[in-house]
Amino acid sequence: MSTETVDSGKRSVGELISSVAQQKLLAFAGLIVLLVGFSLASPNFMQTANMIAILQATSVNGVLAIAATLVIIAGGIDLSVGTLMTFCSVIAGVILTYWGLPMYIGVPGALLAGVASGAFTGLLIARFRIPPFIATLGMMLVFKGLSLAISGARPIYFNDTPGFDLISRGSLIGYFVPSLPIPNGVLILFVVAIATSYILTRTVLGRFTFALGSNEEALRLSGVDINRWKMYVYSLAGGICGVAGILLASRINSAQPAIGQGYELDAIAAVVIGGTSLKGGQGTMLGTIIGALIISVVANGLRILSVPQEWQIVVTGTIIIVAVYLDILRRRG
Amino acid sequence: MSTETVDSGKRSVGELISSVAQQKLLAFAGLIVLLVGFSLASPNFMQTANMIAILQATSVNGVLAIAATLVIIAGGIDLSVGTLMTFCSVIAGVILTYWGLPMYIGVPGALLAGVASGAFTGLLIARFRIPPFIATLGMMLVFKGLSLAISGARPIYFNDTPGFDLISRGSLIGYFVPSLPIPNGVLILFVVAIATSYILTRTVLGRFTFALGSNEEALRLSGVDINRWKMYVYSLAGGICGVAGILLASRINSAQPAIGQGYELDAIAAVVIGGTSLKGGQGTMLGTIIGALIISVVANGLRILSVPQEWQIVVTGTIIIVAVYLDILRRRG
Amino acid sequence: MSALVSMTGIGKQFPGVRALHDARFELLAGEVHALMGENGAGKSTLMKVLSGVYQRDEGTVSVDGVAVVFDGPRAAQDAGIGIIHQELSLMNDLTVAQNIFIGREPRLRFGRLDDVALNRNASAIFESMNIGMDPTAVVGSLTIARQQIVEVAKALSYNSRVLVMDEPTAALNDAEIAELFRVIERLKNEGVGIIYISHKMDELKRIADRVTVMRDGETVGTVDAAGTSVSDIISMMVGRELQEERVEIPDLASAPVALEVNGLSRGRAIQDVSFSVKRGEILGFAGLMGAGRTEVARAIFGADPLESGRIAVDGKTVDIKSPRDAVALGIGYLSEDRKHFGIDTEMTVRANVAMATMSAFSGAMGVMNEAAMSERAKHFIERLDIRTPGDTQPVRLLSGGNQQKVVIAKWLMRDCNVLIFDEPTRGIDVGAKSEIYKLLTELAAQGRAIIVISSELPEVLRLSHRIAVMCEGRLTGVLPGGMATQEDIMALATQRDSDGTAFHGQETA
Amino acid sequence: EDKPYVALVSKGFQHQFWQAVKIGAEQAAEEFNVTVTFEGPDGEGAVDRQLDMISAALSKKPAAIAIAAIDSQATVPLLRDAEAAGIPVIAFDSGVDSDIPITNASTDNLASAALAADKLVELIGGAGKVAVVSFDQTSQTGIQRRDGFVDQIDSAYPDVEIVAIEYGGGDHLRSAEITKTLLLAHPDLNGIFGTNEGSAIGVALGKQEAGSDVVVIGYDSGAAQIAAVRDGTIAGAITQNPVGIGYHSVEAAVKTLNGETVPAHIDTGFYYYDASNIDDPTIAAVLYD
Ligand SMILES: Nc1ncnc2c1ncn2[C@@H]1O[C@H](COP(=O)(O)OP(=O)(O)OP(=O)(O)O)[C@@H](O)[C@H]1O
Ligand SMILES: Nc1ncnc2c1ncn2[C@@H]1O[C@H](COP(=O)(O)OP(=O)(O)OP(=O)(O)O)[C@@H](O)[C@H]1O
Ligand SMILES: [Mg+2]
Ligand SMILES: [Mg+2]
Repeated sequence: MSTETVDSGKRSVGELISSVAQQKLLAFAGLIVLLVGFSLASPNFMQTANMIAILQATSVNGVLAIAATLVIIAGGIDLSVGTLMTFCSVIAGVILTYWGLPMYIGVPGALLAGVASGAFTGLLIARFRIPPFIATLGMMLVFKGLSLAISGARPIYFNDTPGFDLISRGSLIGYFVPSLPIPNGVLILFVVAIATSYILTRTVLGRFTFALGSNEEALRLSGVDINRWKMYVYSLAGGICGVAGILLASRINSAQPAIGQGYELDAIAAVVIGGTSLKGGQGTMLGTIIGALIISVVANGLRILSVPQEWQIVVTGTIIIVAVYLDILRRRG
Repeated sequence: MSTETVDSGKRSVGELISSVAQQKLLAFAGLIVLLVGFSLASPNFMQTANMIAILQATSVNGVLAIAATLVIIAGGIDLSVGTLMTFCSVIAGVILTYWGLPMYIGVPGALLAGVASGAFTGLLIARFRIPPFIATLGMMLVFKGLSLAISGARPIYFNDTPGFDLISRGSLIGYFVPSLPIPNGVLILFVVAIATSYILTRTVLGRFTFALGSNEEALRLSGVDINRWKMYVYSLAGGICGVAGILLASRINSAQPAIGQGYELDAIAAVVIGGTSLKGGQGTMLGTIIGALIISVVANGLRILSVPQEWQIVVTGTIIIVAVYLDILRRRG
Repeated sequence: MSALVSMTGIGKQFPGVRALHDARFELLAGEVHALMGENGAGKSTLMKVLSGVYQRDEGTVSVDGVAVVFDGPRAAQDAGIGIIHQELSLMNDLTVAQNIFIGREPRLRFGRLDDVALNRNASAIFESMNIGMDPTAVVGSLTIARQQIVEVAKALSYNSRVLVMDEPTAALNDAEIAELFRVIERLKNEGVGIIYISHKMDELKRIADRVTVMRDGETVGTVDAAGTSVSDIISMMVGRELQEERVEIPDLASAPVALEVNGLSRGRAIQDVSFSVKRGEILGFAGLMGAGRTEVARAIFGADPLESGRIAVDGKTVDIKSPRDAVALGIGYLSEDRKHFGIDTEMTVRANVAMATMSAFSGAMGVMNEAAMSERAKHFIERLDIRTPGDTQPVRLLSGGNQQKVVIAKWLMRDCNVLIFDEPTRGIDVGAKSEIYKLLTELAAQGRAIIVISSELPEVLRLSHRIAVMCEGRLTGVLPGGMATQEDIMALATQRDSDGTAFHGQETA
Repeated sequence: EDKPYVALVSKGFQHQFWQAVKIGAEQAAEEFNVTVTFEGPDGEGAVDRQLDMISAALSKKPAAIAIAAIDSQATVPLLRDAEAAGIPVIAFDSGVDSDIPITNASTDNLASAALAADKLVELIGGAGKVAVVSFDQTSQTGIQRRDGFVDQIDSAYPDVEIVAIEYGGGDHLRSAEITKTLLLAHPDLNGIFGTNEGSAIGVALGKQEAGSDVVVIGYDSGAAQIAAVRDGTIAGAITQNPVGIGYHSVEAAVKTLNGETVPAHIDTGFYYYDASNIDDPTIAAVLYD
């Protein structure tokens, strides 16, 4: 078990990243192995366009996985990330399309909906002591039903909000470096990852997130108001689901009320592949991003190789297990 | 924390059941409240036919939840119960329909496939130290892909195996008590529940199941071969998924390779609503059955009341949370 | 007679720590061999090597003159070596009897359990220990002391030829210790070799035949217990002489009352407890196990709810609903159960030490000042002589005693006006203990009010300006410090309710 | 190899319907000597997952791409990418809001569901209560099948009341449970429309288990549904021509690659079948099992 993020002294961000990278070398190496393997197997794999496609395919799941990571480090679990994402995108749809309000209200509004929803879930868990699995399972269904009810069970299109699709599909990087048209969605993923990583390693909220996950009672007996901090963690996670909702809605230029369920499993898988233990108390954002990338690379690579779809499923399952096993070997050795 | 099943001395089964029932009174009372509430709300609810429909709707999920309970008490989690169930039903289809072998080979064959698959998952967890979440997530995909590949991605019908559908749909009870045509599937659910409950409270395997979930390291330091016992637990759970596979296949008289995913969430929800903690080390089969019934009753009752489907989802989520909260209040008070 | 166990040249390396280096140890049949040393000297590690929990890097272990390699705890058990680990390793959801016989349950046919025989066998062990314990009680519901007794019973149940006891008495009171020693005596006469680790020096003289002292992972030497004075052993351990000190009672006549408790009650656990402690005063709390001292402390601290009672801090009545309220009012509480309530084993020494003081190290937007935190943590590491490669070492890798020091540091850093220390020196070596006594006295001299709950009477007598004694949830008396004797305390500690509720409790005195 | 490669990205792949489309595509591939791949997201409705599949398919530089879009708008930017890369696009099963696709090979879902309404009303004698068990609430196909049915009842049959519309996700078991509850909640229910294969089989199973004689109209085919139609559990069903959809999509792609023109819309047709005409050659040709 490594807890490298916890014991970070005052080091430069560069040092921090390099030390974390060292610790995660094999998970990272697993990713590299996959990339090299697929490149050798098909010339179509290693093209800029395909790499960008992989990154873009990672963006929504990656952001959700970041939300899930926070909650898992704090010793919880969040099954509602997927449908909360959908709920937030529907809220954006209602504000922007149904009410016709401008983007600078719609986007913060959707994020706020995420924070408020997360806070409510946190309240159930902290104040009413509902186990996180049950609280978030229940809220998963509540968000799902509300999304359908609010939207009238039909997609809400953002055709009246020009520029909304640019949030995810535009490319700020491509504007400056035309040969590298990395979509903004990917940029946002990395910004969210770095910001939450900073929060985790450098702020009191981060410290208490780890402490909640490893020994909540000891934290309480240190005079810390654990209920309050738990609610902060779930609120932050909710806000990040809001970001995912905006990203998704912007990418498909619509709020699709029926999707979202099932996304939580991919998100949690990314977290665990990234080396974060479901027991809580440990984990890194870099690991989560690598985990999310592994999932996307496998899915993309197998498609590029035209593996029949049923075998794609089998191989994906196998690779998830093997990737984690490699990581276990590394930590042991 | 109540650990009533663990500390059972030598008591009669009747005493055991009554003492457990007492402890679970409020979870049970929650079920009663739901039953009474729905009966008052609609005259169509409390009919024999509807009660039997609810029981039958519980049978497959109930059996899966029993498998999940074992694994959860042992401190693990099993996401693969749903697709393993499907895999077993496909195996039954291959043996009975593709190979044309008789039922006394096909049914044990499917159960054996379940046990072997469970043992393999157990091996990954015990021997290779893959975290249960990852191992069973991976195996969930592997079983799913294999089911599709083996069946040729098409349903396998049991039309050539007369009597196969009677396993689940026939009614032994109805044969003797014509006014109570309870399908065999329900009977099998209760037989499996009683058998596993016996194993949990009365055998070495049961004792170690609780010990594994309670403090695996202490068990190891006591000189117990924890890997072996973990594998037994997952094998037993796998076999029970096989039973669910047979039940499902017999009820729909076909092996449907594409279903199964998603069932694990309902199963785990039943376990947790039934008062079993995801931390491991405690839990009861009676609780799980009550949990599974609560889920079925809510689904059935809301449909009987013709609640619009999006609101059904919202209400289901809410009821799950409230049911567990009531149970928490009871334990505290 | 050849040695039952002989270990030579044992070396064991952990990342960044050389825990053992050329350690030696020899055990004869029918002897009690004490293993002594400062916190982190390597005692537990050496015993884990012997019992198959760790694999040694170098050296040989032989049993009955035959070299052996144990690949796991089972192999060591099969060779007749049983161990009581320093850190409790019980299954909290299982019952007492189930824990004791885990893996060796009496069985009927087809893998069925015979729980009647199981509970009977467990009862028999407790009877032989002369201790009352319900074999069907769930272990998680027991106090640490009761759990420790379960561990002892479990080790006895193996009928081992070699029995390792790693600080078995750390959580026990005098009565239970006496019973344990009686059991040890009996085993010794049956030819069992016992390795006994403890930081309580008085126990040495009572049971040890020989003493081996370790320092920094090496064996310093083995001496005869009868022919060696305690101070000699201490100087072997710490490399210097320690002088005995007595408590000095300051004049607190004009000192203001810091904490006043009136009519504190909750069920049977706390019954109408009233006391006060002044600034500058050290109030000791003595009592038998289960007397309710911990309950009182937790109630004051807001960790558990209370039914009635008034608490005043600095003369003002306060309403403490949670530990957060208590800490905000300047009350600190060091729990007796460090593993569950004291430290966060996954976190670093620095993070643990700063856990109760985070607001002091966070700036705008909650960003932490790691440099300041590190500096303060290092100060306490030095002050308390915490043996750790650095302030970023995860606490779980520290020895038991050093973990305890980390919890002490956490509350020292918080700088509370009222400090409640529950069994503060549990598992701490003699040298460090006297350091901590000095520190507590200093804190009091600075004007803080200190409450020390301790089951070690010498500790209570050495520290307390006044001594409160509890029995069965009631405060049975307050004795003046300095002149009270162990007998005075025991008289109050066993003074049961006059209306004859004595039969409720198992007679342990 | 130098065979032209046509990538098909559908809305799903596990359902028998999509497997039949796949078979049609493979038949055409054989006939026109091209390579095809066929894939679709696991759960229908996963719009963004489908986008990832289309991206990956484009990375393989196909000669042509055929898409059954889950959402009529979301795929448009990727279609532009395809256009820019000179890859012709064929739409099948459901259309997109764009003029990039050269043609659209699909069934008229509204009209086919209206036919289902006509047949059901006829079978229940022109008046009574009916219910719909659908597979999905939000997808284009799900909405059209439901609305086609509902609109037809509302406009043409004032004596028929729709008492419930439920969604079972196309899962047999869930659809069966829903049906049993419907039959208990509305003991006087006359007819049920199951809007796709899984729903129809589930409705039939629920009817059987409840021992009801409610009239069931299904949709699509598959061995179980065909058997149920033969034995009367399902009175009749609408079938599309999924094999034809797959076949015509690939055929259109090949024709485009060869410079031939294809019509802007290929109506692949639908039929009503029941025990009486199930063995007619025209019907038998479009059923799959
Ligand atoms: N698993 C481990 N990883 C790293 N260091 C360890 C580990 N276990 C023990 N150590 C270190 O080895 C040294 C010896 O520890 P050990 O537990 O044997 O001490 P001890 O003599 O039993 O002390 P105490 O009296 O405090 O229990 C300590 O410095 C400790 O921090
Ligand atoms: N024999 C026992 N079995 C189980 N629980 C006990 C027993 N004795 C005491 N307790 C529990 O411990 C509570 C009081 O213990 P507490 O820890 O407060 O006492 P203490 O004086 O601090 O003694 P200790 O030295 O054990 O810490 C009792 O109210 C009871 O709940
Ligand atoms: Mg030790
Ligand atoms: Mg105490």
